[in-house]
Amino acid sequence: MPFIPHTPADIQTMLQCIGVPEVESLFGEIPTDLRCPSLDLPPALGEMAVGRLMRDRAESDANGLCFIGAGAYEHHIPAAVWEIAGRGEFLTSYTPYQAEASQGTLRLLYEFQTMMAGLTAMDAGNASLYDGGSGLGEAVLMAARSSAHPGGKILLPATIHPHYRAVVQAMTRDQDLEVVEIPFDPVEGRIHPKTLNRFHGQKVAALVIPQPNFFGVLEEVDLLTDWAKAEGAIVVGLVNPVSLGLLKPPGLWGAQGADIACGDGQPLGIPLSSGGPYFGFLCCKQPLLRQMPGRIVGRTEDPQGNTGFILTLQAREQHIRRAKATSNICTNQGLMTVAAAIHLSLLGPEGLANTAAVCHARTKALVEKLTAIPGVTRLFSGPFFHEVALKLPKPVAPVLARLARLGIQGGYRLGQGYAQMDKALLVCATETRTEADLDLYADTLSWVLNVKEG
Amino acid sequence: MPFIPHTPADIQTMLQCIGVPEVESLFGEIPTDLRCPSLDLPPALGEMAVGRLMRDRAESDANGLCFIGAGAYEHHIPAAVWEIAGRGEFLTSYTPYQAEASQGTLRLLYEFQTMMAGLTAMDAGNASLYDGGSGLGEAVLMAARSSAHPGGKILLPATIHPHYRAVVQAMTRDQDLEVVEIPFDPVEGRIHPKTLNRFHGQKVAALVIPQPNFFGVLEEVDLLTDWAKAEGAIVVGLVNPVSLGLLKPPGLWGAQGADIACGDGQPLGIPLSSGGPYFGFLCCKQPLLRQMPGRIVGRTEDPQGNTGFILTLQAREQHIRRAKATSNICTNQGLMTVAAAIHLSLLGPEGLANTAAVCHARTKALVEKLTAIPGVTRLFSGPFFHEVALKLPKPVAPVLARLARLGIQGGYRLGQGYAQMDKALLVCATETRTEADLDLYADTLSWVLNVKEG
Amino acid sequence: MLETIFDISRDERRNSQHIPEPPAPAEEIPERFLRSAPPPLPRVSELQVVRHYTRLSQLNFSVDTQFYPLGSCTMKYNPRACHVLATLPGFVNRHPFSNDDSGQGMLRCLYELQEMLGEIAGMRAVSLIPMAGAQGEFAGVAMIRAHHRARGDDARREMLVPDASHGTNPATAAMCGCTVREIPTNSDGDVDLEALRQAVGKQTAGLMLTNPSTLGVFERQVKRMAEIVHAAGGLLYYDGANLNAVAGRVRPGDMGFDAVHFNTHKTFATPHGGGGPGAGPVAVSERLAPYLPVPIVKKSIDDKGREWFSWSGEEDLPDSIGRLATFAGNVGVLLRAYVYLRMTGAEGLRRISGFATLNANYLMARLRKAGFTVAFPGRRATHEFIISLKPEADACGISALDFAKRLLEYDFHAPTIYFPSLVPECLLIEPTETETLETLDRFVEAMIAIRREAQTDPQRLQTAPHAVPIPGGGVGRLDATRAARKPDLIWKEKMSR
Amino acid sequence: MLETIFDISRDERRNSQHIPEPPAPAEEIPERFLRSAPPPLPRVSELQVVRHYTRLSQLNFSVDTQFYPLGSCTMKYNPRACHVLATLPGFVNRHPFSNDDSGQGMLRCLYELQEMLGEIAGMRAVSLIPMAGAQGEFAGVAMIRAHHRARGDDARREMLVPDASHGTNPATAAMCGCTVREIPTNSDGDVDLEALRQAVGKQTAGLMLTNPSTLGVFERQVKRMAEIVHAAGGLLYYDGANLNAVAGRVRPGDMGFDAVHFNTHKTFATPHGGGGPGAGPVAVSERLAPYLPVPIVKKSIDDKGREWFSWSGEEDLPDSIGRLATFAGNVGVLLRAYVYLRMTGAEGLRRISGFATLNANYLMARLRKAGFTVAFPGRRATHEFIISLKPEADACGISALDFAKRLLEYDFHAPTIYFPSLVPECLLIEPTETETLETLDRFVEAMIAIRREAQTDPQRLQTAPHAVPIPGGGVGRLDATRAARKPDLIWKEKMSR
Ligand SMILES: Cc1ncc(COP(=O)(O)O)c(C=O)c1O
Ligand SMILES: Cc1ncc(COP(=O)(O)O)c(C=O)c1O
Repeated sequence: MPFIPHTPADIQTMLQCIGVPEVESLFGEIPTDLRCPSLDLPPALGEMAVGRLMRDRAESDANGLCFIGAGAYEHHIPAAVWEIAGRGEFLTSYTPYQAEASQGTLRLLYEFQTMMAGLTAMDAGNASLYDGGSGLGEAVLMAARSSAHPGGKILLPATIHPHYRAVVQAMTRDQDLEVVEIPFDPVEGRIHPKTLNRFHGQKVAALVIPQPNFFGVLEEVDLLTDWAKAEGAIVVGLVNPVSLGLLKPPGLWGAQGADIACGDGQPLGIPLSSGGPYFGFLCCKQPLLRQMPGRIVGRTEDPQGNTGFILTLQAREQHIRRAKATSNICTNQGLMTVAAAIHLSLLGPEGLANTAAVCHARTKALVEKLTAIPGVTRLFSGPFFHEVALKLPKPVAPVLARLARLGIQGGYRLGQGYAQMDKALLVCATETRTEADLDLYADTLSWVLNVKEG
Repeated sequence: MPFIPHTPADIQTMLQCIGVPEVESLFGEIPTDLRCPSLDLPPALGEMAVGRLMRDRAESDANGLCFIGAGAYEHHIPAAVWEIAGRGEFLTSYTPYQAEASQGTLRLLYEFQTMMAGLTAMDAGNASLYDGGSGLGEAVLMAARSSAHPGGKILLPATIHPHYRAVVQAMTRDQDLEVVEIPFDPVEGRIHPKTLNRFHGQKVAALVIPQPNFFGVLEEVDLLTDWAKAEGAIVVGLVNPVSLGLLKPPGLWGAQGADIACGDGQPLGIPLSSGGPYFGFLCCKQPLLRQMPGRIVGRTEDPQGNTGFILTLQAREQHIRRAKATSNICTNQGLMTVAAAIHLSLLGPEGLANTAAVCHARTKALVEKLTAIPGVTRLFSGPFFHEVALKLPKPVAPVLARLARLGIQGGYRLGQGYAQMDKALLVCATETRTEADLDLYADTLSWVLNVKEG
Repeated sequence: MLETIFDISRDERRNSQHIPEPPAPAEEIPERFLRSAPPPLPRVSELQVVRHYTRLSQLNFSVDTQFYPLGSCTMKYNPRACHVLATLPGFVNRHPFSNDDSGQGMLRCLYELQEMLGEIAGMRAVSLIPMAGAQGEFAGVAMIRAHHRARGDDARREMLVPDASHGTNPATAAMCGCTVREIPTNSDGDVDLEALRQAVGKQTAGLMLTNPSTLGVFERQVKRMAEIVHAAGGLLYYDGANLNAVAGRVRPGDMGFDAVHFNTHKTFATPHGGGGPGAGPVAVSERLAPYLPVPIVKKSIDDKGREWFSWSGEEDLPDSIGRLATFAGNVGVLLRAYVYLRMTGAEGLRRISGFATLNANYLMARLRKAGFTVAFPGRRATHEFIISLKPEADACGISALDFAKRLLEYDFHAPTIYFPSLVPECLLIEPTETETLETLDRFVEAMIAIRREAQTDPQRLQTAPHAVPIPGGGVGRLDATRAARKPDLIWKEKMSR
Repeated sequence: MLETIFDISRDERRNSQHIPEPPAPAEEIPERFLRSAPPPLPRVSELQVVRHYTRLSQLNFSVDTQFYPLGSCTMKYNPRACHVLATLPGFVNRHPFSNDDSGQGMLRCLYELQEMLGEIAGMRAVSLIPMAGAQGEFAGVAMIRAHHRARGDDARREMLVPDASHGTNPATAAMCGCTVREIPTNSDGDVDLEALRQAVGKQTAGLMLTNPSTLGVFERQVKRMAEIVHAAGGLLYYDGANLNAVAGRVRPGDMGFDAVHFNTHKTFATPHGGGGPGAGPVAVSERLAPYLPVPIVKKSIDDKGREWFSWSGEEDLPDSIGRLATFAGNVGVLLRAYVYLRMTGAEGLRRISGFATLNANYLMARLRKAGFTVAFPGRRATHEFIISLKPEADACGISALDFAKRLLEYDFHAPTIYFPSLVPECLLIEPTETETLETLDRFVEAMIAIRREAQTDPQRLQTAPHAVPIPGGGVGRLDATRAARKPDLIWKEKMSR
């Protein structure tokens, strides 16, 4: 029997000990009218047959040369990352409730928290949330709980990933929070600090600042942070962790720094995988610590003075605090943080900094090549990190379809998330794209744009 | 620096301690005229670039639907096999010289030896040789050393894999051994026991018996073994380990059984990999034990009576016995035996037996379908295991080339190894081939054979 | 003593094989956006990284190395095939926004998984999006609220949960803006029906129930409960965390539930990964279908008559509670569940719940015969059961915690302790179907031996573990109070010599 | 105590997910060919297999977990990229007899590897076939004999080897039908030139030499030796096992050698796999090129002007010594070496030998300063060096073996002991370039501590290790004599309860 080790003799021994004639008898307490006949599922296959099935299906999934970013990024992942993260002891253990039997996971999580807090210049970090979008949702709820203006407005710029904003909507809808969208400057592609002035004095609970924003543009984080702090609002920095190899960390924005930093950890060694599993990270300044959702690992000692690590501050969590917990999260994205910690250790400071710098340089080069095509222009003027919004001379959808057939995933169609942007394309080039890749894209796009319709 | 952890400060500390100004000084004893200027090698690439290069190359290597056997067989390999065999502690340890620090490898090898000895019905097994061909070479040398007729003839049937025979030739050439080829019966495709009569009383040192033979045909192993034992010869059984799920093991051939069993372990969980790494296995009856080449693991105890495992009978080996050793082998195919032990444990007795039976049934079905094509017939009449030689109405080479372009690796061209067999094709279907695969092959072959030359 | 990765960091150590050549300085990014110092990450060699994390891994207990009877967590064998086949290059390298053409293999798997989960749940429609059980609960309660809202009855904001419910249930209700009312359990381990009857009313949004419950028994009156709640206008949510006990035998839909989540990481054998990731797909009845979280995989027939799979979003489900994940949830985890279900089929699933139940009942019977106190002696165990160490605690002055810690020294992971909190000094024990009789017997022997120690040498338990015997990583019982009092959550020492 | 897989086997336990449905009985195979009982393999569940072998693995010391300074074995970090990229599906799924079209990627890598190895060796031609160093030696000596034979001088059957040579050298010579004469070493660790001069003659087939030698020093007179041997009509074979010391700096071809083997598993970082597999490609000078073992990858230009790679066999090399491997040798291992060399390049290779030498010399200097007896104090260490524990043995009654066993308890794998046998109570220590200064320092501290123990508590060493501290697997010093006296080589107990 697949995955069941019982021999007929074992079964007899066990039934005898229990004192029942057969396994079915063990279900006697279930009302008979509830018991269902056999289910209509596909027939069981051996591992060999399933293997063939899945290999065939995986082979039909080919990504091609990818210039899409939009919240998920193709990066070099050292081979060692998953070779180690995939070890059975990391893979098949659970949340480290028994600290003494889980020092591997716990010590790693402590290291992970340190790395993320270091990257974001925060005082503490948790052991992960589900993904960037839901992580932002948690950050917003956390900000609302901690704010000097309870029940105040949550300002959510339109320059945030449309799906992130949708998740925040879904997560806050039943909380009666007032989430307000901030429009962006159509020339620069980012929030004009003046836009905020209309909220002056209006009990702003929190301001979320994306850096870089969804268009790849760099927001004026210092000005925005200072404005929000002056209003008594909590500042949530939504950041791409790879960009932090190059960009100023949220903890240092403006005079006082942001209060919370969050984002999606996917760029740190996690494969694209059609969208998941990734992980959300969440860091904060000391005063907000006890409002943090999720697992947190702390350092402590045993009676002999040996250093050890343990889940701590559990009074925040659902299994202790139930309805009063900071979140309902229980299972998180543990294994992904194992990979991220290994990934960051392999890259080191220079690795992350150079990766970020090369991403920027590649994107710059890509944009130069693409905007050399007649009719292709940059949509926004603001400085960028590794994504740029372009305006094409034609609607984007058919262009992308044609590019895909030629083996190129050409970018994200901004019309999906923004009205009146049907000719806008968001492109990205990370360190994985070579000069030859960029040329191929530019040549192919140029050809596609010149092909007669039909 | 790739893979070198030294910091500039470390280097200074170390040089100071040694008392030299620079690393180059450490090479001062090398005569200057021997030192070479820089080598002409391709420039160093980062892991990301090499990764892309290798992925591109691997993608250009596609095997298609495979009906080739001829010494290497596609079998189901449970996913757990390489997930566990690839663990760093197995992968990056060395030959277990320090037994107490290598109980993992040692205990596994003891289990492996037991499994192989059990499969072949022998008394002992070693911890692997390089591959099937060189393993047969070692077995022949071992037989020659142990024989009652030192310097006698080694009978090597022509029904043995041509490459195996070539390896035996290469390994024995400088030993002044008389290796004699035994022809096969052109009707049955195997050794006719009568063929041996001409060697009667001629000091036969050893007879090698392949089962199944290279044509997939089953030799009359009982008769052959009895004949050889009567001549005072050592009998070497050359076997496919998967076939032993179904077939009589060499240790039980004839009245007394073979003395040595050897073969290629590739079918036991090792991927095809264009020919290697595989592993050779070698088992023998008790009296020949001290003539065995290679590592052997034994069970022993520590002072507290704990069971432990250790390399033993090392007096046979090159590092102790030098020129008088049973072989020069040092590094063997260790990791492959790790995989094989795991593979055999996952399959168990029924798994191996059924796999062998299904291989046979699939091949039988394949042959029925192919011989239904006009002009395609079986070449030999002997009973077979999971390979069959066919005669095509056309030369095989262009047919195979055409099949390959259609995604089918159609078999082994027997003309490569045997004269006058240009229209003979050796086909194989293992348990991995579905009914649909067989039909596809039959349909495609039929089409190819009917296409006009050109 | 193993160090942290920061202890072994050294200035100027680097892995150049992973460091791209720096480009010309990024001049066009104005200074004010840039960080002034490199990020504080460790500087270690690749060998150091591999060795450090390999050794760390060895400090963990895990299913692959130990019996791990952690109640409510279903720590069963996670077939390697699921892992390997879900991480084939074609699957892991695909961008979430790549066009659907490039994802037909993955989408087909997910579509079929939706269908299979619907069948297993006895429900009408499925969304795979939630990324863990708790998010599945969120989706469920949010759908229940959306349903009431759509009916113009938004005052229904009280969620009922049994007092033994898992913490995520009340926490979820709160996140959905509900107040929580706990319903007591009777001495048999069933919900007190009378109390339920009295609790329902116009304010009732619904009831969240795990069945079998976290007490390790099957809630026999579940249909009566459904009637009571439905009659009062509320809906019923099924927390599927314990589905391994009944999968293929009883369907939440048939029990009267309106929504259910699966914990694929429990029932369908995704490895737990030291905390995750899992997945928490939700299945719902007809009336909640319009509210499912998006996106959902839909099937259509293309112009060549072939099946075609694509994500369908807000356009197709305008009443959806919206998005809970940035992209499509934990696709990789869902593929693992798909592979697992293809290997078990319906009969295999039934067998799984059968043997999970057999193992639990056998272990319970043996422990009871050995004199341990079973929490609900009149009841069958489901896939798990509870024993109370209250008598041992009273007699010897030891606690369930002490017992658990001592079990680690016997090379067993401890069962869940102190949950559910109704039963004093409890162990919630879930052996799962993949463990052998021999392992269960060894566990019983250890339990008996520890109880004997409790009588003769209670201190041995109270100070356990002394050091889990793993090289370089052994720690004795860690001081949790100290950890919480002065939280030390990140490494602050200087990071190089 | 962990058991063997046979201890945990139980009748009728099976993993049906790996057992194909049995077909109709194989009637047409006559009874006499069939086995009468199923093969005696363990019957265990997949979880049991995974758990058993995972825990077994944890009982190993390995490069990934410990410092492993095993002299002559080059236990350095094996980059995971080499492993992962050499096992991509396109590579591992290809049948050796698939047509060349389907192997252009692999063949191109191997062709380029041939070119690179030729350049590193300073030789004319390369065959990748030998599957380990010892088989490379066999190829080399067989080619030397083929060369003499072709010249009609088949009487040359004496092979010279230094007395410090590795055991595979004389063993190989014997397998090639040669007698072996050992040449003594002088007190500096160089070969005694005078003795060599006297040894050569008409019977001399050649000389096998490792340089740097197994004594951890560079043979300074290698060119003189080559002259002597060549003048006598013999050829020179270079055992490349120690190439990590000089790669990219000195080339065997330039030293006067006619043939050389590489140990890819040493110099080019293939993991050693608990004993293998490795690969032992050979490179030769012009005059031995005709004899190389087949097949060899050749490049041609196809009709479309593209490079085309294919295996070339006996047809192209009629004088070849023939085949040493069934197919094409350890292709997967060779791909690992290829990846490694593409990551290092020429400069990286030079750096590797530089830092391997730096680490060895540093360790030697520190141990010498700490009072240990270095075998060749007047010489530079190469990538390894020897210390003799003779003084400690004489003073305290401990042996090199005792020292080695005690090192295990300090969490270090022991260096090679008692080889080369010239130096009494020796340790041959090879730290490799991938280890940090901190690790070397910790090793020195351990050595000093153990010597102190030898003085104060020699029994502590003599009985070490007491139990290598790994859960369930700790064994004390194992009785090797008992193992050899009554060999227990396979499990004979009944395999089920
Ligand atoms: C009964 C019960 N409900 C809900 C959950 C929450 O599921 P998850 O951890 O996947 O969020 C758990 C998890 O332990 C559980 O045991
Ligand atoms: C000096 C020397 N020569 C030859 C060999 C044999 O190489 P292999 O083990 O690859 O057969 C070794 C291996 O340890 C060695 O150290």
